[in-house]
Amino acid sequence: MTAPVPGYDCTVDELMVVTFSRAMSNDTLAFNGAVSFIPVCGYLLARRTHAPELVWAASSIAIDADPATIPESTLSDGLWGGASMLSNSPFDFWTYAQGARYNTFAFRGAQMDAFGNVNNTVIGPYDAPKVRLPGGGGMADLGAMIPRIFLWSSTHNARTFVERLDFRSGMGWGDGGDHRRRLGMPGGPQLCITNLCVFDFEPVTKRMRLASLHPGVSVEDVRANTGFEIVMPAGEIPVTAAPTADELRILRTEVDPTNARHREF
Amino acid sequence: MTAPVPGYDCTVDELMVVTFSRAMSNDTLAFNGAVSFIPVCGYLLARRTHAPELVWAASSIAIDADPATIPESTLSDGLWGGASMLSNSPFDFWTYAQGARYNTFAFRGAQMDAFGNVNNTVIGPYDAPKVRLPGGGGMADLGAMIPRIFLWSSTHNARTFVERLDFRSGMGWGDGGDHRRRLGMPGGPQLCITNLCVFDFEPVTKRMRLASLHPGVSVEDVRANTGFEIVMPAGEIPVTAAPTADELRILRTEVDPTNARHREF
Amino acid sequence: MDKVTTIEEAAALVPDGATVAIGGLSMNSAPMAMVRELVRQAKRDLTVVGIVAGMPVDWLIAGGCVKTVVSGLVSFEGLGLAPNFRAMVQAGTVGIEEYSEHLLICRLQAQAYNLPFMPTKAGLGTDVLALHPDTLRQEVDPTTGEHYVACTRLPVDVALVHAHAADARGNVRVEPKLLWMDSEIVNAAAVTIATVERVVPGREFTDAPERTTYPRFMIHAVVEAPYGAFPTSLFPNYGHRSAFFDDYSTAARDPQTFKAFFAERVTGPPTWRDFLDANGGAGALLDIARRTA
Amino acid sequence: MDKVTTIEEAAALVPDGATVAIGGLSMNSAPMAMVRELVRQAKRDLTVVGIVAGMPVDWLIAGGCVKTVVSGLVSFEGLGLAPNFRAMVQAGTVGIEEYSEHLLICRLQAQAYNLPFMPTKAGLGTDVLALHPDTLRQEVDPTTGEHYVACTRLPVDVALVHAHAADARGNVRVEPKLLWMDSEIVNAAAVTIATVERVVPGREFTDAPERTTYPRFMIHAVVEAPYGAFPTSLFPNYGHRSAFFDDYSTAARDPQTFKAFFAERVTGPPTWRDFLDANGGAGALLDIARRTA
Repeated sequence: MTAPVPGYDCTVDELMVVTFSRAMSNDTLAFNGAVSFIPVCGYLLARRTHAPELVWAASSIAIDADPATIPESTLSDGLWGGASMLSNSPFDFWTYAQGARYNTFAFRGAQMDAFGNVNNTVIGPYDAPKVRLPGGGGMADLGAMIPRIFLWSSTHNARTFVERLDFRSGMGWGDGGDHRRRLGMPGGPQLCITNLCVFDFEPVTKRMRLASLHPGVSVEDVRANTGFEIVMPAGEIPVTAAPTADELRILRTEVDPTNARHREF
Repeated sequence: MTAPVPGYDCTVDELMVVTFSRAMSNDTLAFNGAVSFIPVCGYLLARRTHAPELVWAASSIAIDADPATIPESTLSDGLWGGASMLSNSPFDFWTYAQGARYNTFAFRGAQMDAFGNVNNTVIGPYDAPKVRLPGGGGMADLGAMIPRIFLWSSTHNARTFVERLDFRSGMGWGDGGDHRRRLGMPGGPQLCITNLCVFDFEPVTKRMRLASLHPGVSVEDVRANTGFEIVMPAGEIPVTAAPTADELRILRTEVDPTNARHREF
Repeated sequence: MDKVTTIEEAAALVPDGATVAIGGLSMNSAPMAMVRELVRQAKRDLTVVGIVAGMPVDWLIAGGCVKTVVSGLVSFEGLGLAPNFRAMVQAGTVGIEEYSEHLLICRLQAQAYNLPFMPTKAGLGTDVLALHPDTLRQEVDPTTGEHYVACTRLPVDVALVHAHAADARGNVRVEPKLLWMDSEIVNAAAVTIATVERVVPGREFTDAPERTTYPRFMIHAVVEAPYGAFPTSLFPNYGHRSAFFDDYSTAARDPQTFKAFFAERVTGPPTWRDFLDANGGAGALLDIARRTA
Repeated sequence: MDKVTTIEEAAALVPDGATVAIGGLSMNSAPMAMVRELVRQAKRDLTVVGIVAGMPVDWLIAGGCVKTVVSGLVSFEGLGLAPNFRAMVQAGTVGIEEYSEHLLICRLQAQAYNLPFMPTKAGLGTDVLALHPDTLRQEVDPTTGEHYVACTRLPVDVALVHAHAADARGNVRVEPKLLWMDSEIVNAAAVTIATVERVVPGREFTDAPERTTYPRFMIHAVVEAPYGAFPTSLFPNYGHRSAFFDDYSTAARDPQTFKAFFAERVTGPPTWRDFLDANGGAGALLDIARRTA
């Protein structure tokens, strides 16, 4: 089970979903890959609250899906109920992705760095790995193609948030600054939502900047669990806003009544 | 109506269809474009005689179609009856064409030259045309992609068979010799079947060479109706072989009972 | 968001001077009702993209709407040449940028995929390449020595397609499946207007989501236009109307005769229903009806 | 020409050392019956291409069949890492050429389209490009200054796909439509072997030709293998079998336990029917059955 948030009537997974959801809007056109319970819940919640026009392609396939429950795989057809289009991967999906018709994608990595780059390939040297991970999948593709990238992590610690990735599987802001623009990529990472806090990205350097702290978490907690130096905003650091009772009710009873999102914890 | 062939129990359109048909085989994978009655009849006849495994995609769409009759447009769905697959143009067709999975295509032009290049774009200068023709369509594409190209013409005269095209819409053997190979193109034109004769292509220069004369046609007739110098084969020039009674019966009663092929004359 | 609108309002989305791409292929599936409305609204200076086109391009030229045609082929196939296309190009009144089918497809794909170019072997060795030094580059692959043509982006302002059904949100279905190259223009276009035989409840899409052709976010306006491809065909519903092509070509032999024909049979009828009645009415619709596939 | 054959004869079309591409994606639509037969026939030194793969790659590695894996991702998703893939790559026994999904798709397309390369923006700025100096080139478009990656051809000897139905001539249907990227490997392969849930009369194809996915000339052998994707899913017929993934991952914690498990549950059963019975039998099939879409 996931931890309760002190002073809020919710758990940390719920706070993460709601925070993710609020970053979505009516012009969000999103899709999801494997093991993406937090974003999937976020898209569904946003659509049932403030963003009814939001487009979400379940598993990158099932556009406007409205599943009764969320299955154990977010690439499973169990997620596709109620869709108005089953698109396909070779033509539909890769056309809409390359052309940035889809504008929103979320990924997490076994390692993430200050610029929102991710590693899901290998821990240790590529040719002599300490741990061989599944691989980057579509991260190297979608990181380059999609303008609004969101990152999340349910394991905010110094092994995940590292100064230097062992392998860059997916491009966030790259080396920072105008690196994406120089390569001709649109947009870049917008937020990184973790079990401790929310980062946005400092506009010039494109390094992670503390945007809000979850209740009960201190700046020192975040520093101690982050392997790179964090940019601090001017002024006071806000507390991550509380979910409303409506958001929690809809998340718990309509979006994810079987708590599939706990699989990420 | 088309002319009877002296000494044969058929007309010249029938002789052309049968000659075309005999150049097909069980490993022919063909498709057709607009106003292609002679090749369409040829594919259907071959499949009903010596090449039952031949693949033909009607209008480039309907694979293994077996139409009861041939409609007034060879791009019409009236040609698609009995197909085992309706492929589509954007993905299926252009994949099979680019990869030369389809190996056979036939085209004709308002002008053709000695190397089997064709013009269907313009008579006169491109920018100040004497006659603006429909355009090359897919000729520039398929001429480059498909290894076995067949040409035909029902108007064998010196205005059609010219020394120099006003515009090269489609590539045959190009400038001759190894031009196609230098550009990385497979195969090239195999035969040109006209209302007077059959040409093949001299193996080194790739110029049209007289392969057979239809009954009643002399070498001088062909020369007088051809605007370029024709390569003459060693030895005697054969007469184009006669259709069998079976071929004619099948063509007339099964393949094209409504004489759609006469639209080319 | 309800995207269903009138044909007049949808046509108003096309500004003078726009690059407009027309769906369908040759005698099939062209968005004729919408093309007629563009003529009625007297659009001017359009750049018209039609991969393999015929009647819609000829109507737009006859209506004085066209600056340049970008196409692989414009004709009525065995029913003749497209007369206004031929005459106006020969007169130098309308420009023609001739590409081949696949060169155009690759330019549209470069646009759709946000790439500087798409490679193809199409066009090598032909005179087409020399027409377009700014948009087609013949190159040699440094590793293999192979020749190819780099086809640059072709941005499209508005794509016009005709299909079988749509819902109010803009999901569109081509039945039984997409056959022609309409998806290439839709994917390259900033705005797509779909005319459809029927506007249907969204439930028809959620009941068979595998049959949806374009998702709602690719479609900007939906107009119900039954028989909206007439006089071209719409597989499997109806065939093309040969008599219209014949009458049109015959009238085009004389400019005055054609002017009267075009006013009476094409632009004059106030509504699309009136247009169908002016071109054979119920009898014509019965004549072209196909047994369903 | 009758292309229907036994699974044993079809698997014999795969020589040792071949490049074999595997259809499906992650937990879905993998040709598991055919993969099992490759293990049973003790294929060796295969280069295995799986765009986004899991269990089939792990079986082939467990069977000692694999020299190199060419892939974007190999895992069991939320059900864990692919244990033999992980262990053998960490041990250096099996090679891994990691690409991304789209870089692999583009290499397959270059092969299918007979082009020296396909361009994409995928991979820019990542460490993936440096792994493949011979097959991926980062280039700059001379006109626009845009960066792109030129993905060279990836020739495939044999593609293995699982689908819903085929006829004896080799026409194949994925129902209700193709969703995953199997067409990319079929189009790039010299030979394609299709296992199908049912071999049906050709009439089922001519009655609904718009539903055919692969034409007969793209398919070289057809094998009837009901539930042939088990333990992965086949939409909309059946879901994946979680219990198999769990049992497999649990057994893999100990090499001896896994060896016994793999013999008993995967390679040992003489026929595919025996395999299904060894993995839950009728009860398992009922558990994974989906209401049809």
